[in-house]
Amino acid sequence: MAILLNAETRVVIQGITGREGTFHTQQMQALGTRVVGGVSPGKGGTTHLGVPVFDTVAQAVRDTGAQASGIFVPAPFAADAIMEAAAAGLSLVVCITEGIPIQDMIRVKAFLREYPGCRLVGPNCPGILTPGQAKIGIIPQRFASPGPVGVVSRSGTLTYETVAALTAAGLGQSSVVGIGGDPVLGLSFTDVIELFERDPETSHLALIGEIGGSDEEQAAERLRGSRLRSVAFISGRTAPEGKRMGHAGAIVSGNRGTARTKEEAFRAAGVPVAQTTDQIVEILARS
Amino acid sequence: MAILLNAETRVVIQGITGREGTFHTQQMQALGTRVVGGVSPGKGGTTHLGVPVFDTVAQAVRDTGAQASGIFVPAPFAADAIMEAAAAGLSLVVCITEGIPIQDMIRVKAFLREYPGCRLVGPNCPGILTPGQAKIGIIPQRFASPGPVGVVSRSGTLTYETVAALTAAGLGQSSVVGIGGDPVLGLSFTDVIELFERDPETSHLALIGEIGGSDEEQAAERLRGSRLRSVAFISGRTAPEGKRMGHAGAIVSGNRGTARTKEEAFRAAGVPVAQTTDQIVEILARS
Amino acid sequence: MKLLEYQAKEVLASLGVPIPPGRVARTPEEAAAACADLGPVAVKAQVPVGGRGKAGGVKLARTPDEAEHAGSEIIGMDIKGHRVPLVYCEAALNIAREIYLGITVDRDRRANVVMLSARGGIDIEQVAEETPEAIARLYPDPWRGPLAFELNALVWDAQLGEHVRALVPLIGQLYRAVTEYDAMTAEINPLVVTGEGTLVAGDAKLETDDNAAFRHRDLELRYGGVVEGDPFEVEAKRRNLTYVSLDGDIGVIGNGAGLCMGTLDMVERAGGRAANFCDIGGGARAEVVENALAVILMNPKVRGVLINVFGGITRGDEVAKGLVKARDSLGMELPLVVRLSGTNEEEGREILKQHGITPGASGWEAAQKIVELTR
Amino acid sequence: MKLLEYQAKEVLASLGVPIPPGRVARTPEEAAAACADLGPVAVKAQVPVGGRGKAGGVKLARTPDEAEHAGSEIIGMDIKGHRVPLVYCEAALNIAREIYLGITVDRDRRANVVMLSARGGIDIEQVAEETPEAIARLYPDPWRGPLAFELNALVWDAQLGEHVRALVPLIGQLYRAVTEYDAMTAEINPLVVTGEGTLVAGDAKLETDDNAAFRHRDLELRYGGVVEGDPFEVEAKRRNLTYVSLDGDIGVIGNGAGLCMGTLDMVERAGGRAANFCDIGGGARAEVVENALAVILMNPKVRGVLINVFGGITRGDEVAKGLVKARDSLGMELPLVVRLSGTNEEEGREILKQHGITPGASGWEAAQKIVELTR
Repeated sequence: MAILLNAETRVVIQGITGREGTFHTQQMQALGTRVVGGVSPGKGGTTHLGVPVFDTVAQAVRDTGAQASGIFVPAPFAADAIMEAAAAGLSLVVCITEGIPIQDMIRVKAFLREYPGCRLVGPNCPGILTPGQAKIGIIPQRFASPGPVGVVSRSGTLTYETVAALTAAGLGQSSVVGIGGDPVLGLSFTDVIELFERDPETSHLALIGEIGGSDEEQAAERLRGSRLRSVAFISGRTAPEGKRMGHAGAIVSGNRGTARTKEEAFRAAGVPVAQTTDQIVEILARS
Repeated sequence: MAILLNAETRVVIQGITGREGTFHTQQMQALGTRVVGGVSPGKGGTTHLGVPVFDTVAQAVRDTGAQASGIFVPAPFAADAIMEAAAAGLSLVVCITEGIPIQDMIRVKAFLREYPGCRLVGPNCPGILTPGQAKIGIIPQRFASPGPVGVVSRSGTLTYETVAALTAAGLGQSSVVGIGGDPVLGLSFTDVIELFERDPETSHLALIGEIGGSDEEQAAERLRGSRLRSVAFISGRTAPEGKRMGHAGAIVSGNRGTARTKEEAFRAAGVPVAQTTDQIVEILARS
Repeated sequence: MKLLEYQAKEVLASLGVPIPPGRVARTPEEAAAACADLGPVAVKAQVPVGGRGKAGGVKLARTPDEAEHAGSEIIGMDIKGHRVPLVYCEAALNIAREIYLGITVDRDRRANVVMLSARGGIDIEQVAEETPEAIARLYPDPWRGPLAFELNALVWDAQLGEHVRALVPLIGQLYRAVTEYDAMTAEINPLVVTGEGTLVAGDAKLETDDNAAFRHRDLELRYGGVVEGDPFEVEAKRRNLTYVSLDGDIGVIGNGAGLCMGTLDMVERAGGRAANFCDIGGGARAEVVENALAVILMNPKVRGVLINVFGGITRGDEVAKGLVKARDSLGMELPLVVRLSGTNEEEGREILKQHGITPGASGWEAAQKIVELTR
Repeated sequence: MKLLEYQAKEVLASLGVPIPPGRVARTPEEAAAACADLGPVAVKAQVPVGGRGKAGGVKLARTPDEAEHAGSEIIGMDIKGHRVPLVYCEAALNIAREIYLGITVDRDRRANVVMLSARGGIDIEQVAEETPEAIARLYPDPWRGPLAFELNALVWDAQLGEHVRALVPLIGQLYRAVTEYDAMTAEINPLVVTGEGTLVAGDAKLETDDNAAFRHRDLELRYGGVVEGDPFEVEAKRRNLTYVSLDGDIGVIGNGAGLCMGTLDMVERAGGRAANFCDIGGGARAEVVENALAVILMNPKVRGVLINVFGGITRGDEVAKGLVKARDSLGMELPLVVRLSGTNEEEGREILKQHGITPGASGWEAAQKIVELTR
């Protein structure tokens, strides 16, 4: 088992005919992901990468029974694409797109309250990977292997690195979830922990956070007393105040959102804190 | 018993210090309505008609435990007043104000979906009267008497006339509900019938409709097989197409919303149709 | 307020909707001049009712002479009771296809509905009856307005995907007429696809909400005086009365819209025909009654007046005194029947009798009396 | 984009927010002229950081001479690393009371928050810590915007009911800065109640969302060039790099924001200090690496460079070739340590070694090496 996504999940790709959409759909298909269609307005009725293309998500859902979508459309249109996916009845929407205006995402979050059955991952995230089964997004599958470690992260490359290190150490992953680097997100750390907590095949958890916001602090609280053997890693310890460190969400404001307070929160909740990705593996291997 | 309103209901009046608000609050108090406060921004902290005045509905609810409100504010501010009442947690909002723009009311209806515990009566209505107990609105109490007939109506004066005729014939009323003459309304005929249906003290129903829309047709369908001994009356039989007959909602468009189709719908559902208010009483007295 | 075609197009153009070049002409000469400037034009009667085409209110003119001739024929003609005050001369279009686009209030849903159909150019009611599946509908959330994906889906649903890039922004612009001008109906029919593949509004309808007039004083200032309405309704509006002209000969006054409509119905059942609907509201104050009577008596067809008042909070004796005063100050000599019920009804009826006004105990009795007196 | 005070005030004024008369001065003479026109003025340094008052960047001037003097002192001064390019001369206010009004994004709630406090004129963070109950908050639905009753309640909650008529529309105007300009922060502090009882913006802060810049090209055109930012950041932006200047001497390049931040952290743990944050994204293409290296080498403080790349979909040997090419084309001679992991990492490291670049198997090892080489 895994969380959110498995080999049976019927996936549609929004923006399938674009360069990024095409490349990563091929990667998803290579892993065995059940991509049942794509959406690209104006290209309805054609076939791309062996799957039918539709003009709207609603049509794709009607004709393919899609349950989940991956979004690869440009930032100015991505918020609309998320809402279209939710309104079409999808239960999982993974938005890879980076650079969506924050006000757009605030509106999307309010919109999604009307669709409680819809889970959004991202935006500005690498997506979800369930090793050996399926992925939606851009996480490279070659470093992953099936196993008991749930991985949840605000970062992309740092996640790939961690997954590779886990695999090298013989620690496979149940699911890898990149929640994204934006300040206004779909699933939070806490939401994903909730899912891992209920997944019988996940026994360990690697949480990769960074500066900005207080989602890590809330996650720490949620992990207090959890059955999951967990480790946390926070990047951005040396980031100066008021500077956006790449991710739109990675910013320390005043003395809020610092790596120090986040690390302290985890320690206070009984969750060990790693200083490097190698240490993540060491700590999990010991626990 | 009665529907919506009884002697225990704690009522706050929005616009209590205005001319209309003052006059009708006195009338409500004279009947015994439990008016616990008023709202009039800028007059918070004062007393009017023996009750405390507040700047906001939320303050009034907090300090008085109000459950219901009557709205007597001018049309440009009335939609906001309804939303304020709903957001403050009131379960019954009676809006007397006439002339609210239809787009305002469409927005209000969408807003109210977030407050399923809040029932709106009106706008552009005479309100609710539970004889011998309480009223919110402007229905004259002197013609009413307690009894088993539920009255629901889109009209004001026609309702007073019917209530007076019922009382004169010895037929008292359980509750009298004026749902209002606007095209976009709070409670519909069907909603109010639902409440009367569940009220053990209501055995008869007088429904006073008029041209425009299809709420009467839906009400007829709802009354098919109902335990309530009912009669319907529809005004506007001779109204020409495309002309607004006083009420914003009283308009026949093409061949939709005519008195004829409404009367036929009631007859088809087994509900007798009266041609005058006197006939309403005759039919109920026989049934 | 029902805007004329050229007014609706001015408003829609200000929101970005593409319209053909056109010009208003109040005289045949102006129509000729417009044609000289614009080339071949459609000369269109400007009246606030549909069906002007069938009534001969639209003519094509290729030359200024033809335009002048068309103008002289159309200006001043009567279309369904409306004298044509002016024509709109609009550059003739190269029509490849006609689309229907309209937004109105769906009462049952308590929402706005956007309707789009590839079957444009004909009455949408007819399309709705004959081929309901040919109309795609969208009910936008009123706070959010129509979202991009919803508009896209609407266009694809209407089988108009090939025009999606032009249609989506255009629908958004028409929707702004609803939010920015409180339109009850905003319609472009036909929405023309030209031979060049562009979209342009062939005709336009805009009816705004009178209840929202306080937000749109500019509209009334700009366009309020052009339509020549029923003179009694115009006068009634000036006096702040709720009045509708009808075509019978019995003047009717009631307090409350429902009671007043019911009174009209009873007049008809009694064999008469009402000259008007006139609701004087709950209070029935003397000056309002006087205003109502004054407007009704302006109509030379009126042969008698029926007043139906149910006194709720107002006392019947006061209402009666007001009625007598109003009648006397207007020097009214036509038959007057008053049904007065409710609070202090006996006292009220006594006063009426003393002043020679026929009282009725019920509306039905009063209706029969006035019909008898005016036969 | 952080707007300067005068820019923020121009934007807010266009939305209806009342601001005092004021004028920008780029020279002391212009400051004198402004004072001659406006009377007594506050001469205020225009820098995109707070705390200019304490730094001596605000001076009152009663006469043109005083204004000229103030201008000459303030223009060109350094405030927290920002050279003051110009001053804003603003008519001095008759201050009766100072209110705080601000709108920003509440990350935890994923919503905008409107904050209003009778304790204006001081830093809101300080108020939040000392007297949190003195700040009234509203979280408007982003589709509806703040409703009238919500704004009323906010004002009464903040104990500012006496100003409710002026405050409610003003908050609505400030909120429009959020919806119309994608403001992440829109703040008026102090919002001044004058001796005459009117409201006017004493200071204003506006920071817009860079992700939404595509919707606001006009703002960037009008105000983009005024602030003299860090030269390396300006150059990096020109080259489309995600770059932040820091104050150490080791240049850092990473692929991915998290990895890059983690690399900075490791450099510090190894005893060094990074000169910058530079995220070249997932692909690590040769031209992007070259751009990044070029900007980093512009900084004379840089004594060595650490590159930390985890090859995901990109192959390590290709990354290595790109790195070598970039270094050579720039003629870089400073120590360069590269940590290369992921796909084809062995092949990649071999290539680096062949070209004299120190490879590191882990980020931590690489960080220690570069610190050692630059000590």
